[in-house]
Amino acid sequence: ACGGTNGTPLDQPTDGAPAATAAAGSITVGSANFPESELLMNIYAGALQAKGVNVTTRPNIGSRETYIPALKDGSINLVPEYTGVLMQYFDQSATATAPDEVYAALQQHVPDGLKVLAKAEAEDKDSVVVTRETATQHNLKTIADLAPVAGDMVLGGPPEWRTRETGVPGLKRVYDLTFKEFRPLDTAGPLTVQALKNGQVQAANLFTTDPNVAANDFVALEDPKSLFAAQNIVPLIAADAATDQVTQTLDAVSAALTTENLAAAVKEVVIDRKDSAAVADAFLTTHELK
Amino acid sequence: MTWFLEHLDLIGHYAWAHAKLAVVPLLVGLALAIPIGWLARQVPWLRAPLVAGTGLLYTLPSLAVFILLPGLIGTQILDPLNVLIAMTLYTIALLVRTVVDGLDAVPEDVRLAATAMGYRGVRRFVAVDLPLAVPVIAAGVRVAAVSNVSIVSVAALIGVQQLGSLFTDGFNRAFAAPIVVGLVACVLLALILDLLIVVTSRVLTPWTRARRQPGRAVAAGGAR
Amino acid sequence: MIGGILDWLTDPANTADIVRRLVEHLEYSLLATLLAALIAIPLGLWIGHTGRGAVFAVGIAGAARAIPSLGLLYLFVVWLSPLIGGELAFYIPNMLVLVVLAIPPILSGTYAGIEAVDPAARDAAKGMGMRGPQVLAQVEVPCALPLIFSGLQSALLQVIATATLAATAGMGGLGRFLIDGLAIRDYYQMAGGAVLVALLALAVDLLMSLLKRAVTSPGIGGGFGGRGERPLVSRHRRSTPPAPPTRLRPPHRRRASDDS
Amino acid sequence: MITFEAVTKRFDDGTVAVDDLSLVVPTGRITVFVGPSGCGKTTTLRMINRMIEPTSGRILIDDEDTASMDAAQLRRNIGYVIQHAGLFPHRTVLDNIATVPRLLGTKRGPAREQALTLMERVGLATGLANRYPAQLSGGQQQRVGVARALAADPPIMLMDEPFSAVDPIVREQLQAEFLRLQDELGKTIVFVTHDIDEAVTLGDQVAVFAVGGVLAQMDTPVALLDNPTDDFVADFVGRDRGFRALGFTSAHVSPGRAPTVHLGEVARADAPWVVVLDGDRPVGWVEPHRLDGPVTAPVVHRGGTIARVDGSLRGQLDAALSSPTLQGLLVDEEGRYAGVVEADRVLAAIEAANRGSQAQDEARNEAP
Amino acid sequence: MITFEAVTKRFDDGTVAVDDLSLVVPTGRITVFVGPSGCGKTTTLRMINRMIEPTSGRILIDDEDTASMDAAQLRRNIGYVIQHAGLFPHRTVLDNIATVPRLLGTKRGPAREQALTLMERVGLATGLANRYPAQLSGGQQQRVGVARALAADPPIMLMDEPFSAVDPIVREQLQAEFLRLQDELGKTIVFVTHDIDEAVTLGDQVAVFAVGGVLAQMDTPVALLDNPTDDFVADFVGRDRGFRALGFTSAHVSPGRAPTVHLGEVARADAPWVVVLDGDRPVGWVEPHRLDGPVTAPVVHRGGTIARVDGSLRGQLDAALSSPTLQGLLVDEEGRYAGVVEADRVLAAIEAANRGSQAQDEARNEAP
Ligand SMILES: Nc1ncnc2c1ncn2[C@@H]1O[C@H](COP(=O)(O)OP(=O)(O)OP(=O)(O)O)[C@@H](O)[C@H]1O
Ligand SMILES: Nc1ncnc2c1ncn2[C@@H]1O[C@H](COP(=O)(O)OP(=O)(O)OP(=O)(O)O)[C@@H](O)[C@H]1O
Ligand SMILES: [Mg+2]
Ligand SMILES: [Mg+2]
Repeated sequence: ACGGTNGTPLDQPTDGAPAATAAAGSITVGSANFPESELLMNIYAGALQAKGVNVTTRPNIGSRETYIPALKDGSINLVPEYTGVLMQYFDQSATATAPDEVYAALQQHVPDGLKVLAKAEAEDKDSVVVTRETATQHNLKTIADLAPVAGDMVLGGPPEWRTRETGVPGLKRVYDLTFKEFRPLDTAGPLTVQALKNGQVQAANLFTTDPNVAANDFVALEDPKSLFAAQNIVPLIAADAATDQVTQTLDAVSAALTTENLAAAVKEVVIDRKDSAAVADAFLTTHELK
Repeated sequence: MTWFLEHLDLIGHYAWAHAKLAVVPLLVGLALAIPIGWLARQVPWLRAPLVAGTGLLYTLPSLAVFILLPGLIGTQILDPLNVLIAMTLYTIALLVRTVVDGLDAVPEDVRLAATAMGYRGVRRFVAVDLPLAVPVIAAGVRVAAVSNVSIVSVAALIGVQQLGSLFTDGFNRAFAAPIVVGLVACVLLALILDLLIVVTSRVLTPWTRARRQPGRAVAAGGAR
Repeated sequence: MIGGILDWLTDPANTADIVRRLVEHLEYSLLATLLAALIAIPLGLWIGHTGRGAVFAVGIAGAARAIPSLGLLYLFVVWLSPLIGGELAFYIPNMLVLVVLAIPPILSGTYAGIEAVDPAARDAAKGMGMRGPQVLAQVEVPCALPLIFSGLQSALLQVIATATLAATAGMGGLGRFLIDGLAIRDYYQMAGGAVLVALLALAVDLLMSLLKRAVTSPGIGGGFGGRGERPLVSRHRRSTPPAPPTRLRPPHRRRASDDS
Repeated sequence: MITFEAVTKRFDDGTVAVDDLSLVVPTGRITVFVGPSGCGKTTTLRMINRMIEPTSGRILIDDEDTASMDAAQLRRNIGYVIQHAGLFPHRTVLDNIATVPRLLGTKRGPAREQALTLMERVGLATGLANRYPAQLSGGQQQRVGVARALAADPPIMLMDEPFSAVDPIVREQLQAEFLRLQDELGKTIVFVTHDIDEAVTLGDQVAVFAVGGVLAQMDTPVALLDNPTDDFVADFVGRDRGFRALGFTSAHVSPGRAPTVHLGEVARADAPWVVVLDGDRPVGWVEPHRLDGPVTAPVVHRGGTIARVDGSLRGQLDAALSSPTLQGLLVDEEGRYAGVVEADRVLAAIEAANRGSQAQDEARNEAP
Repeated sequence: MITFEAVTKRFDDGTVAVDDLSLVVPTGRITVFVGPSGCGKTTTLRMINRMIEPTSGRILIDDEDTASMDAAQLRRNIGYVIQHAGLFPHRTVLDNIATVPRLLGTKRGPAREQALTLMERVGLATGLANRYPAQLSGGQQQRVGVARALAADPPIMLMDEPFSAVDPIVREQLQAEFLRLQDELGKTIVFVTHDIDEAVTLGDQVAVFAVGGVLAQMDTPVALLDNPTDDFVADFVGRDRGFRALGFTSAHVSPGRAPTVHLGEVARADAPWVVVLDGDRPVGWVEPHRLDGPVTAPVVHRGGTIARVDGSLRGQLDAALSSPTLQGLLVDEEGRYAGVVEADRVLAAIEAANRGSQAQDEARNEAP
């Protein structure tokens, strides 16, 4: 939750009503409660601000189940999202997995008043991760390999995984995995990393861009049945906030985002502990978005 | 330390936001607790429910209150008003009891003397009861202020920005520096508030410091 | 809203979970309060009895109250969890936070209780040849029990309300319902969890009150009203109470929690 | 004039604190209510300013029923002083005293000036004006209490054990000042005490209450001591009442003469006891035959109390009894030596006084 | 015997509470410390059981320096009673009293039995045994305090204004009981009060302290009233001391006769005043010439106090003075009517007593 010294205004409304609707040239960008989302929020915010839009940020709102209603009731107008999970959020039965199919399905299911803009090439998928030791011991490469051992394993993940399609229920349906227990932790944050290291959980949900995976020599299991659909970064925006200028700006950002440059930026924030806003700013400068 | 120095601006903004979220409800809560406390003393059968009932409010987890409030009162989900209202409720929860205790502590013979002199109703309350209850009420307000500073930080979990945001930020990155800074800032803020309240209450109650001139003998001698 | 909460609370599918979380919650709360009492009561007794270190104790207790539990919890998780490992990695930080939370009320309750003992009784005890520890054990502690208990009670209530935070650090307890409910925006689960916390606090408060009454001498406090000159047997109600204490002690009342 | 007409007070819990009380409190006089604890003195007093409402009966002030007046207005016109003074701890002495005038609408400035005058009147140094009550001694607090009650110059003053919280010496001072003040002001005063000594010292008339709120006797102090109506009252006015009653009879003895000596001089050796004077004031007695040289302070026998030549028989008898020669030392108003009086002469005066009062009694009894 | 040898106490803040005090408290007697507030009475008392340590000087108990004893042991052998009794609110009356025996190792059962005996001894109904202090009246609490201090049968008792918190009537009772108890027990008692009346009533000897912790005079009560050494003491023992001093002289008057009548009978009409008897007890006087029929209670003149025929001159003089005839009513130990005494006969007895004591003085003075 670090606003930068430039780019991201800090006059976060604590004493008045938030911008209820995006008045011309003003927009509130929110983020979920993990660093990558916040970074993307800062990137969006910085880019928009460079174009003269009056931007307010609302980092760390929580999970999708919280910020989507916030988007609907006008507390925020824009939030960075992931195509796959968002599609499943709006349509439990969605089955598309390939990036473009997912994006198309998503566009179809986005409720009235909201819309998604152009997706980025950059992807950050959910993944099921185990320690190198566990992987070697049980010879695990894919999620499917977990089937014989899942009954002895505790799965760790964000609380919403207990009920979310791309969580415990999906793992059961798609891979027929029944874990001994599901342990709610945080959204791919330090608790999850820590719990995995400690052996409190044997498998956990982390993101593919998470620098901790490499840092701790974890193994991200492959997802052959594409439970976790394509997860391209995409701006989810309130329809009335999506002016041409905003749309063009965000499209430009999406065009610049790749999995690699996003992962590198996230690493700078999480591992090198740079400020999210500063990293966003550098990203925008590098890609000539400001 | 370097992190601290590099983020002075941010910390300042957070501290200000935090202070507002803690202090505004404190004042509003106090303003509401005084009439409620008065009522609790005035109507004997209301006393137990009011004191115990408001006390029970306090055991409601703040996170739940922050989130459930919009559903109950129809505010927007991320509206800081939710936090302000929740904090006001907590303040009332603490202060009603204090106000009642403070009014209880007003010496009966003073109250009596006031009545006998022809004070009545609200005027007596304002001129006699309330000022005399100030020391006890101030003690309660100190507790409430410190407690508010602490509780407000929980609002970071629902994205309301204040010093508590340093906790979530640090935690998300397993980064101790912001957390430590946040903790220190919270404690300092609490101490400053505490000091302000102490000073205010001292200014309001000059008589509590007025003690007999040294020795009983002097005072007794003065009587002759 | 109420109906939804009731449904959630009474749904048989949730029963096992609710019981488990309740038990966990109680376990955290009782253990933390016990640990805090082991530290704070002896310290409070010593301070109250000797009169030494009172300023220090009041200062520490005040400062400790100002520390937000959420931040402290996160700090402990970030600092300590990597050093501990195993199941305790989250347990210990949680416990530490709750202990830090519980110490101030117990400490000040104990200290104030001892300090409030009628100086005449203490004087009489000394005058009849009791030595320091005897005065403490036979007079000061029994007389201070109501306030010591109030301290414990208030600590326990704060801890119960605050133990919900354990869930944000990967532990169980009733806070799970809040955090999990929040994550999936299940208001009924959240509200149900909050109600459970309040009910637990209420029940524990009641139990503690009963326990307090059971262990304190009927001669003290509530029983017969004030002490001293007034013959209470004669039911002669005087209209003027005794002169108020000249020094107003900060009120010593229940404070349920700093955080929740 | 305050009139109680068959007033009864029964509290909610059934306690009858005052039972069918009828009495008249005369204007401009001090009426003292006295009686054992719980006999309803305070309740009776408070019914006057309607801090307590009677269950039945009427209370009239100058023939107007108090029940028909506005309670707060009524109270503003009645001064009320209680045991611990009931001062407002949060106001300075001056503001305490100015309370009722301010309530009645007097401006701050004049109210304070008036308060200053009152401070002097009740014997308080004006230097204390800006102190808080906690900074005063008990006696000073009581004086503030009295001043505060006097501030609106109310015709009626109610005083509920106002002097009972101070020590005996200060108490005597306060009583003396109170009487002096009343001489000046002539208020209608109802004074509650449970001390019979205080009652007979202060009261123009004394009402003795028995437990249960019953008026046992109402009379002048002399009559009360002389002739209690029943055992309860007799018991209550207590032992020493013969002696105490002498306090109300002035002496008509002419001082006798005794040999004197001044401090520093040598006493005549022909008398067994000689009065020692310091200037014109008597100090005590010496026995010349035991002395070698001049009279010095340490050898003086100080057993004797000293009485006013125009004082009460009580003082003179005590002076005589406490003197080694059974001769009491007498002084004039300025404290100058006036002579001596023998115990038997005081006794004769007492007898004479007794006869006189009986003759009066007789006259009174035979008149109708 | 408790001996103070040049004892001084200077508190940390520089207050000298006791200044170079030397005095002897005799064994088996009551020694009263009296003096104005803040004169160091309490400090002196508390130095005896070492609740306060002297700055300089020594305090010896039976010639053993207290400084060399173990403080707690010392205290267990000294009973200590304080103003508000200082009872333990959490213990029943019985357990309060049993405290010291329990400390000394007595088993619970015997300690309680002994406590019950003590309760009776100090005049407490044993039915109160299981009450808590808060359920007792002030007077009862004081009795418990005394019983508790007596429990270990300590040879020495220290009592610091033990009766000052109760009202005057209860106080007189407590004093009487206390004297009766002391007659039985013969403890060495140091008793602090600021009430000179209490001091002369209770003390075998009275030590008057002046502010600054200086011993102004130490003497028997009679000597103190008769002959205060200086103005401070004279002032302190106060007015009425002539009368008060009579309290120490027993009467040697033989009762005179007066006409009597029983309640319900018709009085002889030839006397102006007739003594009214109720059975064998005197009630008061009537004037037969004012009565039409038999004597009934309401017509009796009760002005007179009643004195014991073997009582003090004070009682007899008061009886005489308070009687309408200046004849005091006398009764024997059982309260039966014994005769009357005229005021002048009491006066003569006083004179005789005075001469006697002067003769004694003389004898004492000439002896060496
Ligand atoms: N509010 C009340 N409710 C019930 N009983 C009361 C109340 N106030 C006084 N009493 C009772 O009425 C009786 C008279 O009380 P009151 O205070 O008038 O006595 P008092 O003569 O002033 O006694 P004291 O000398 O102790 O002041 C007592 O028995 C008392 O207990
Ligand atoms: N602990 C103390 N420190 C400083 N001064 C003290 C202390 N205790 C007593 N004094 C002072 O010593 C003097 C004597 O006090 P002490 O209590 O012995 O008086 P007292 O004669 O018992 O008075 P009282 O009749 O009011 O009880 C007083 O001036 C008092 O203020
Ligand atoms: Mg009264
Ligand atoms: Mg004392």
